[in-house]
Amino acid sequence: MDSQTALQTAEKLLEPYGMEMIRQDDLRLDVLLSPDQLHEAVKALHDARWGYLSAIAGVDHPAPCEDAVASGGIDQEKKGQVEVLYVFCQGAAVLTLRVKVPYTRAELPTVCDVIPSATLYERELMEMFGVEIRGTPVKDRLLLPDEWPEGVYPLRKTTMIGTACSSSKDEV
Amino acid sequence: MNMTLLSILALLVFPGGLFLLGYGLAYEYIDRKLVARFQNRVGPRWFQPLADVVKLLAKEEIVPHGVQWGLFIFLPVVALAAALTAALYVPMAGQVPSYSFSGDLIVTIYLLSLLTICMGLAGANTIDRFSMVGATRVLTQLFSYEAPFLLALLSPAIMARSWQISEINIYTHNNLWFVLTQPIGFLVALVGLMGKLELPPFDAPEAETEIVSGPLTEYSGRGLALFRLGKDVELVIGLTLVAAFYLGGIANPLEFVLKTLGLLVVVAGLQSLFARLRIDQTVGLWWRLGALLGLAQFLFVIFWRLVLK
Amino acid sequence: MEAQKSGEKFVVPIGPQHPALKEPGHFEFTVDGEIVTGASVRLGYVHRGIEKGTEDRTWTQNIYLLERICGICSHVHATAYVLGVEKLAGVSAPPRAQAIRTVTAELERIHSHLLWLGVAAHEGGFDTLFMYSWRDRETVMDLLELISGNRVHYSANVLGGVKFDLDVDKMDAIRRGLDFLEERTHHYMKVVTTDETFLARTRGVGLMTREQAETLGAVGPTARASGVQRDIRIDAPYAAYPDFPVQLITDSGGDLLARFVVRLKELFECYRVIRAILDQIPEGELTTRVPRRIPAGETISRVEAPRGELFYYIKSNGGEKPERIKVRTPSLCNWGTVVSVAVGHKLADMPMLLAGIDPCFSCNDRMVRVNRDQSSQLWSWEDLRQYGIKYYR
Amino acid sequence: MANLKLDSNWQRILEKIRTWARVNSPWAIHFNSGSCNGCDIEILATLTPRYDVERFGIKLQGSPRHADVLICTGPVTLQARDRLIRIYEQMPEPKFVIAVGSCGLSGGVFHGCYNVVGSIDEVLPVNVYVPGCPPRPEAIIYGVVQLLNSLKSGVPKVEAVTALAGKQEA
Repeated sequence: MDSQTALQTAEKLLEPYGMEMIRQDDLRLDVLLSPDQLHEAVKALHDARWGYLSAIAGVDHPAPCEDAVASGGIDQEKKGQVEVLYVFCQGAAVLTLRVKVPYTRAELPTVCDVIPSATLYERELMEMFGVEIRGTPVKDRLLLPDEWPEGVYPLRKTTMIGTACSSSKDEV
Repeated sequence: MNMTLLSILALLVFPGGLFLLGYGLAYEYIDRKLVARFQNRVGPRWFQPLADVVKLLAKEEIVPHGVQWGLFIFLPVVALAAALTAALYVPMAGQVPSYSFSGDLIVTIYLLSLLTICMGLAGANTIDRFSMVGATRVLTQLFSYEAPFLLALLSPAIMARSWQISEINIYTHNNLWFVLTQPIGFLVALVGLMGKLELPPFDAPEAETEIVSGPLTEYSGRGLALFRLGKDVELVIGLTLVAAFYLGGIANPLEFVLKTLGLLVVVAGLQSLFARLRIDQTVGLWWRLGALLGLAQFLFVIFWRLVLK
Repeated sequence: MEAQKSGEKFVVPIGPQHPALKEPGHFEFTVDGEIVTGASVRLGYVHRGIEKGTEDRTWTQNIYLLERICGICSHVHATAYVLGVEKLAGVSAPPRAQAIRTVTAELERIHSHLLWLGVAAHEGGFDTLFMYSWRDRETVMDLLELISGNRVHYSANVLGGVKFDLDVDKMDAIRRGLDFLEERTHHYMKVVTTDETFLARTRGVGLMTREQAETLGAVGPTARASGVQRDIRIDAPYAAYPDFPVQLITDSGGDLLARFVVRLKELFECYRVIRAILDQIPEGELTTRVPRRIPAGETISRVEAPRGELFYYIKSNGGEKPERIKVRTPSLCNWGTVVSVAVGHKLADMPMLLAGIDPCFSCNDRMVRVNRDQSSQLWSWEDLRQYGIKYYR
Repeated sequence: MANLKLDSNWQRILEKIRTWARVNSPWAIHFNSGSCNGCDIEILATLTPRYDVERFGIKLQGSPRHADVLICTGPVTLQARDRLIRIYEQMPEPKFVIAVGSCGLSGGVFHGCYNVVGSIDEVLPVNVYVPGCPPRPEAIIYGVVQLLNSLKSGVPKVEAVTALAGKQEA
């Protein structure tokens, strides 16, 4: 089925779950979800055999600068958000399920029971963004070295390690 | 037995030690050069094996922990010694074998397998997993090619009615070449020789990409040099044996050089032709094909002898 | 083998360390009796932190960083990144630049497939095929050097176009090179499908059915060898593929032999597409202007790398540096399929299954940890194979 | 006194033979400590028919025990660092290190990434540096030839190795 019909079927499928649907361009559809609806949405897509899970990408939204400065930046750790994108592809059509998770309660249900091969993407997400995935079969490290300190999530904007200017080895 | 000067000379210089080591190195060079040329590569220079051995002897000898020191040091020595003594019963360089008594064929084959057993023991001696697996593979492969190789060598012995290599050599010299009358035996002997020397496609025990280099993984310097020399000597002896039995005996040095070189070209060609067989495939191939063919050849010869007598 | 508790991981990288994916892998299987209940992979030996690095570099500097994720498919990484950024900037490269990008991409696919053919043969101990295929690969390396100046990392791409042009004698040189390669590929097709010892190592090994491949998101030749109709050049054509379409090559075998055959057939397809592009290469400029500051927004760029679908997610906050770049390499999917397909198989099938998928066998860590209830044994790759043989005897 | 003199020229002959052997059969082992494998496929290309380093006696060995020369690529990621040191320690004396590719020299493009140590000489004493990203096979062979020439002129000083030991404890 060509991409237009694919996107329409996706819209119909995700009608009950999606809070909001944005049509980015003729080939991409974004669906905003809340964490607890995620599992059903993925299950619905999988049962309808809509394409395949192409990637799980994490995007860090640290607290906007002004109120971070106002609150002295200490609790900047608190207010930021991590947005997780589940990208499904069917031919040329690309469907992205977007889930926003605050730093304080950064946890999501696993999708490995529906799509077993997602375990690698989830492990990478856990390591890089510190998003806790409940129920994922394997939890240990995927990319970072064994001696990497706990709690330091490299891809979060707040961790400024190894910036291009100073390759400071001592922080590692 | 009075160790006359001649026998010491035979042991140390001419058909025995130095000449054989040099000859082994030359054959290793020819083998590597041929395989490289088949693979469209230039291949090593003529003194390469000599340089390798001298360099290895000059390297530091590391004895890893968790290893019986004595066994680790003496196994290579025993291996090379076994290979060198086996050379005494074989018509080396066209001369009459320096020692020969009835039944020395069995002793020679035993001595050659002693080298492989030493290799297996060396692998099992260390705690390193790769050499452990290499050792099991060496020994599994030993049991699989030993029987067919023996059968293939016994058929000419029966035709020559003796177990003495020198007598068989004379017999084959003045009769029709056995490669024509017993082609299957020749095939099994040649392929058995490749199995004994662990040349590809039977080089599962030291498959570089799978288990580093099998039993020799832990060896460096002197031990490795001695094992490699043992392998070269075994190559020469093997080729002479098969040439003596199947290519109409060896009477003079020229015949010796030509026949063994011819066999070496065939062996090098086979080496670069095939992919490496998995260990279970090699064992399967040997027991199903090799042993049966060897046995059939053996029975055929016995039947022939009974009828002919 | 007695169960040794050698926690010491003796990691010897053998042969070509060849991380077609971002990192070489290290496998762990949890076993209940004979049946594998779980499998996981530990990457990280080559993890350099590139995604964090992209956030400290400007848009043009990132081209050279992202090209060096993988030395074998460096051009395709740069193409995916550049196409994404051009989409964000609302600019599109002139047709001649797109055509040159596609020619370089297909030349890289030829060099990658020939490389894989050699390395896979080397893994199977067939060194002669390794030497011959790498000797012929030098022809395509010369072509790449002729047009771009470098054998690996040709950095053909610039934001908004291409760095070099293809004049007439370069095109003739490419055509001559392709004729030689095509004749050699016929020879390899014959060798791979008739040589007895090679077939013994590849036929019926690592079988993956079509449903498994589809649901688990297998990509590239590994998926197409199981009959999955998935090729980004056809599903979502990019660069010059809309004007020079590519045929989909699939095989229903699903085993290692099918993967060899699919990759060799793809080589023929590469020769055809390159010749078609060279014959009617559009005239015109090589580059267009792209602003230093890319307008805010995000885009997804998907490209067909030699090993499968390469996925780029690029987010810009309007500055000179990207806010986030997510790269998902094709082999991560193939590792993923292995991790899930392994469950339910008998332990004795593991070496064949892993070799069958063959994403990047030679960079696999030669170390498989088998946790049998409480005693965790550390087996090398070969112990596993040995175990398999003893099990089936 | 006499045997001392005898010893000296006997030593000299022995030393000459040893150097001749080392120069003519340098066995190499290759370790990728985080490289993008551009350099690795170029190193492998040196084995193939067009360049064929076996002409100089260079053989790629699987086990560090058999090798004299460690050809190392990549900017040494943290995960690969202790394995790199362990491989170096397993190689028997006299051993040498060739750093191939600009990543090995200075971290190259990955300089500053968080999981990267930077360059190989921060971890091992390096004898020869081969710049290039990736260096051509001819450049790698030239690097090995330079190493062999330095061997011919005299074995590099021993303290280079002890420097590593010193660094280890620190």
